[in-house]
Amino acid sequence: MTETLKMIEADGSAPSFNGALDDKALVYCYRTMLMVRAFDDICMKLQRSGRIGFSIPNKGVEATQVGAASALRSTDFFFPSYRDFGMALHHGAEPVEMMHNMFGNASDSARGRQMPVHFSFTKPLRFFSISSPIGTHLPQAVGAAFASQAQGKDDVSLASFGDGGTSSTGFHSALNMAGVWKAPVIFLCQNNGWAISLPSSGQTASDGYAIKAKAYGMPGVTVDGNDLLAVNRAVSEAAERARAGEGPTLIEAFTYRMGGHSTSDDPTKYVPAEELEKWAKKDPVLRMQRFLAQRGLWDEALEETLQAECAAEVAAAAKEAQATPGPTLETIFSDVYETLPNHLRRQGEQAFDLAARKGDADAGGGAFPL
Amino acid sequence: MTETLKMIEADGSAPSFNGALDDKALVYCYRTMLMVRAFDDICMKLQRSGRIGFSIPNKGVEATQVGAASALRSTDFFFPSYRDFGMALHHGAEPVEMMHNMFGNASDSARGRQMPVHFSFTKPLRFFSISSPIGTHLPQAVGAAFASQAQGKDDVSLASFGDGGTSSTGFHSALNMAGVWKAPVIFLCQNNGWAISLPSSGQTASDGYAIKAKAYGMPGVTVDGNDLLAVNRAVSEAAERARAGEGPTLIEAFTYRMGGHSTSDDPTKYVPAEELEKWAKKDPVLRMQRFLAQRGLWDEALEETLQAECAAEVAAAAKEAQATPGPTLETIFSDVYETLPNHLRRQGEQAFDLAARKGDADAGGGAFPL
Amino acid sequence: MAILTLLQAVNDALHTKMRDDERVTVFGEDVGPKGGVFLATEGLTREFGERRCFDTPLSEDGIVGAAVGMAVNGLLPVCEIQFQDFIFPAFDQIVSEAAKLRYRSGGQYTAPMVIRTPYGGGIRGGLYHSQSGEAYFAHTPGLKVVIPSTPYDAKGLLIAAIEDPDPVLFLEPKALYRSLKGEVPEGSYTVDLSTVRTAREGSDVTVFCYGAMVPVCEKAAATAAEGGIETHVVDLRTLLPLDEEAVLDAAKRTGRVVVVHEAPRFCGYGAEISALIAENAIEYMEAPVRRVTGFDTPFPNTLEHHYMPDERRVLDAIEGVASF
Amino acid sequence: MAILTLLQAVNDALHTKMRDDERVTVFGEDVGPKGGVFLATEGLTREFGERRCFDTPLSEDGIVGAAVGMAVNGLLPVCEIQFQDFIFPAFDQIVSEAAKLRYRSGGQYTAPMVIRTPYGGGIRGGLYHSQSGEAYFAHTPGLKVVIPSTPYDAKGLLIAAIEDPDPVLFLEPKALYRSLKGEVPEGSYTVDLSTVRTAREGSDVTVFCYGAMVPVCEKAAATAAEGGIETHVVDLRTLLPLDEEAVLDAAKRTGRVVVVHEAPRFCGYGAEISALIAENAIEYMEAPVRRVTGFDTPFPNTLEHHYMPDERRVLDAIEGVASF
Ligand SMILES: Cc1ncc(C[n+]2csc(CCOP(=O)(O)OP(=O)(O)O)c2C)c(N)n1
Ligand SMILES: Cc1ncc(C[n+]2csc(CCOP(=O)(O)OP(=O)(O)O)c2C)c(N)n1
Ligand SMILES: [Mg+2]
Ligand SMILES: [Mg+2]
Repeated sequence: MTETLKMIEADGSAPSFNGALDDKALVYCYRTMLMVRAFDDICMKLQRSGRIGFSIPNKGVEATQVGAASALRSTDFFFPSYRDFGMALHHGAEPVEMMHNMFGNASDSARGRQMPVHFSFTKPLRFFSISSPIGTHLPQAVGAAFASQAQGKDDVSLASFGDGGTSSTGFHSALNMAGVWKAPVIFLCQNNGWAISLPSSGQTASDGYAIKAKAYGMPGVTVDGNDLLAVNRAVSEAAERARAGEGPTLIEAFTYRMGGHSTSDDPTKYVPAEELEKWAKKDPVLRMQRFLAQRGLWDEALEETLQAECAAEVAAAAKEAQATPGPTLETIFSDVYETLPNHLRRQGEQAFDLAARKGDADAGGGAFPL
Repeated sequence: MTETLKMIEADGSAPSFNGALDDKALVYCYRTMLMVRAFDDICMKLQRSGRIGFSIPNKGVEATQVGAASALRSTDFFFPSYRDFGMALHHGAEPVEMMHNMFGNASDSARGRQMPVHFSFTKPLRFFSISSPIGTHLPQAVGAAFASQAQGKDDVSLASFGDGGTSSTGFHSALNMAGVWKAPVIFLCQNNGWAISLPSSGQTASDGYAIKAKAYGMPGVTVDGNDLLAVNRAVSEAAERARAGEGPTLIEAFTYRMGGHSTSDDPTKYVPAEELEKWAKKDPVLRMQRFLAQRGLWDEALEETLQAECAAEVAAAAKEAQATPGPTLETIFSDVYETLPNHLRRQGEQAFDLAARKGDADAGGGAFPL
Repeated sequence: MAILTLLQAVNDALHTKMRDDERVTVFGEDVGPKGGVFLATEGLTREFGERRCFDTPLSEDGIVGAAVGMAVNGLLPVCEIQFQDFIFPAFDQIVSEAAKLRYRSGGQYTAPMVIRTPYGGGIRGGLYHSQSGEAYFAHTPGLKVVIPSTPYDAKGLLIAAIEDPDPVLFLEPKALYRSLKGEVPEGSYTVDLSTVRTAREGSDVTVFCYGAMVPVCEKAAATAAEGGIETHVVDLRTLLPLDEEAVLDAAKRTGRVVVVHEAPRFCGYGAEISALIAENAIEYMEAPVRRVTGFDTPFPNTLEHHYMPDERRVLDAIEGVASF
Repeated sequence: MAILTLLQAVNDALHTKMRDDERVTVFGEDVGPKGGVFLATEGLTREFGERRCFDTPLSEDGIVGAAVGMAVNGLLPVCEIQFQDFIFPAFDQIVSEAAKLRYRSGGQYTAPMVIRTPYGGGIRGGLYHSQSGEAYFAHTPGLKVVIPSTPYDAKGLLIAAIEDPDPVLFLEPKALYRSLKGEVPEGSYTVDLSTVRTAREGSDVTVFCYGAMVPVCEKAAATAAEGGIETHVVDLRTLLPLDEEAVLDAAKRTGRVVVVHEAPRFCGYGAEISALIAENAIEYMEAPVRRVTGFDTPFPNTLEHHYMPDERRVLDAIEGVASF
């Protein structure tokens, strides 16, 4: 395995930190991590109580998400995985908008069409619509990066994916093309130890994941994914190279999924307890907290304030989302094409008609309104 | 690029040759190379004169094919590309059987269903049915290798493909799984400089192709593909490792396609003349000839005999194949499933009926015989 | 006889065939120690060891490609695609390779293999955990496409699929995995591929359906009967090759036909049923051939119950053709 | 007006749109200096430079995936898949991504892009250079599927496809590339997507067809006319979304329908046409709705002329329904 970039020691000291993030930014990063955790927590509760159907926990991987986001601009193009909403929060996405997605309601930007955790934002950042198939967003990130460059912009694309994602078709197509095109794209592999129940050692026989960069003629970097400063530095350097026209980079962030794959998964069936304990000691939030404390930027009071703020914000978001009605019947038929084709109009009208005749469906104003 | 294994010098000397192939085997290899060339030549002529529709020339890559074949047993499982029939010839496939395929006639093992050059043999060697989509045979080779091992056999699979093939989906899936499974498979990448009109430098940004092995945790070897002994050695070593349970190997054979991609292609449109000249000097057949001459195994008389033998054999094969009638109508409907389903039986009957009523098709005995 | 869920019947079939025939090899994502995300392969690694039931890297192309290679070299692979929605990276291996191998090699090489995968809606899975892609595969000569709708059939058809000399796509209606129970004999038995099942006899209207739509249609038929309409419900179960004679007989029997599936309508499997009738039995038809299907949109999440045909919609169509 | 082949019309459309709109970006395997294996992109790299027309590595998944990314970020990608037979590695990107992006993001992200690819038989291409996969794509909501059959339409439809806000699969009948010539206006013009074209007027029998089958059906219609049967030939040309009203009108006009395509019959596109009629116009039908199609087998090589519907087969069907 290539050498691992690490900046924050277990005690919180970070001798090699060069001030790339100022004090305000550092605290803001920490706040985003807490916000991710708060959002996660409330979603777990909402799921357990049957208010939402599904969620995907982020515990353990917050430093990678937030570290990467903190290295990029909101004009850069984020191609996230389902475990990356911290990136959106960091650039100002509203928890309430995310909650609308978790509830799949009428205010959800995707009109409740997607499963929970499949977010999509065009502002305040370009956070590409998440889809469930693994790896498909990687070649898309390359195309978007190519397009930025072709239009003379210096925006980069970030493609974020898991250790499992490296085995997908999209990984190979994307890295190969990005290499040939010298596209301004950053491939962030979050090796969080697992792909559902498959340990990352069973995913590939290669010596780590960063080394896969060699197959595509690009630099490969391994970074301690539980170390926000290290991730920030690796992504910043990759972004600089990309903006300078020097092409793509593959970054492996070595981290750990501290919960189940999703709320549908029971990890106790296959995750060794010792392994979990070992990683619990490396908790990325605690690590960042210690670093901030060492710099005099953190104390219990701050912690309480931040926690309270985050908890209040996500609770308010959940409350609002829960009170928002579900999507109307017409949303089944819209957004398939820009213009509603006749056959879909007819299908919609029939659905409305049936609802009017036989009930059991919200027919809105009665006429199919599209 | 990794260091290139080379054994035969330009003058024909091969100081590192250890006698892995005995004299008879060496001459036999040379003969296969001549046979490949003879088969190629006659196919080009048959195509130009409109007797067959298509062919794929092998000029320039004979040493790679034959060198690889000479390192393996006929019980090993060959997963070839369309440019690999020299492997079959080397293990005793009959030119006439190949010619039946070139003509797509009734004696073709595939009943004229495939395009020319898409061979398939189950004896005297296991030469897997070639299909046109690039790269699909790679994961199949891994599965077959897994199966050999699971059944306690020490046969290996050879998957052969081009530089273009490394960009395919199958390449990635296959090498990754083979690495994880430690499957007894040899990946032979024939880097012949081109993928139709794309130079191999445009196919990937990696430093050569052998280095891609690192992405999959297997050894990668670069070998002079115009040097039969070197290819034989590289493949022999990989086969030994595979049989010993040590897993897969990726071999890059660095060679050159000295003709067009196929008879449909005009390479003068995109191949620089200097490049072709440079490689013409490295002609693999001449190289082998010089080596044999140095060992006292070759003289003009032998050359004449072999050339005459090969030419006669392929000419006879072409004559026989040309005289063989085309496949009968029923071959459209057979071999879709082991048992003909009713809907296909009906479609066949209708085709026979129409042919009987309106002519213009060979209806055989009149009744649909399947 | 044991009373099993459809999921248990699948699991039972795998156990049974793995005991019978050591060539049977099960693999896919999370099918090993975890037993599959739906637990269809639970217990197999424990009983048969890692060589015969194991996890793979996240590569559907690799899974199906390797299955083809195993099949041509003496094993009987039964691979799992975690959700049918994720089968598309393997589309090339299925459509170009498995399905065409026998033909293109003149029978020299064949691919006796099974691809199992849960399909369909009903679990709030949204666009990518709910799709019904049977039409993509039923349009592919060389493949067989099977969808069980009862525990008995699930076991018998899966065993038949494993024993079949050609590649079989075995689509499991995930909505019925746990909701449906039924009698399942112990030991090995098969249900012939290319046969339909009459789920209910009736003389007024014929309904063709499969998978998770079968219980929906049965319910609609029961309600219709209260209103005096006797509905004949046919579970197609082997979509390719289809028992076309049986379909035409059932259609002619009533002259009034409704075809039901979850997948989008346009170019869906139901179109083939309508087309068969329009070509071979149109003179028997006393009403338009109606389709009740998913809409021609991607599969939505919150409103999936509006998207999937329900008793209400099927009944409306039955009444419609009955009174035409 | 210039007289161009269908191939030249495609090339002309690309030149025209690339001149008009610098966002248009053409790429694929061998489309650059070589100009594509059929020469559809000839001259583009020369005129517009390597940034706007270029070769890619051998990766259909990468080509289509990158096209989606370009489309969401300001370009108008027009990528080529060398043969439709090789589109399957990109199936996931097309079906799961391009087609569903607008829906799943509530219109926040869209993929205005074109995938051009030659399809169909007639060049002795065997299993893998001859396929007609339109039904796989026409079953995919969110996609548009277009097949021209004349040089005029080829240019006008391709320009419309490039200007369309949604992803369009543009299938080019390779059998007609050079065999068919026709008048093609200079400069930019569009042919509306979702419209059919009446290729011949007639009152006895209606034939629905598209792509390379159109001239075959026209010939059969001409021969039928000699025997006193007047055939109405409809070139469907935009398979999805389909102008269903026009199809039903044309079917009702004669009450006798033949549907023709090269692809295998089972679950082929023709089934949808039959199903539409069986559902909405069955009472107008005076004969069975017949399909003349490729057989339900892979595409053979030597016998391709027996596999593809020819004048003989179409005529037989026309006569069959006319005399029913
Ligand atoms: C193509 C595809 N195959 C299978 C799945 C089912 N699946 C969802 S997540 C997952 C594991 C992903 O692991 P990894 O990439 O490491 O990401 P992580 O969940 O660890 O963040 C699998 C197999 C899928 N979504 N897409
Ligand atoms: C999946 C796929 N895409 C495209 C093609 C068309 N095609 C045939 S050969 C070829 C180039 C192959 O190059 P390479 O792998 O280097 O093999 P070579 O012909 O040089 O031996 C291409 C693009 C194909 N057959 N399959
Ligand atoms: Mg992971
Ligand atoms: Mg090559």
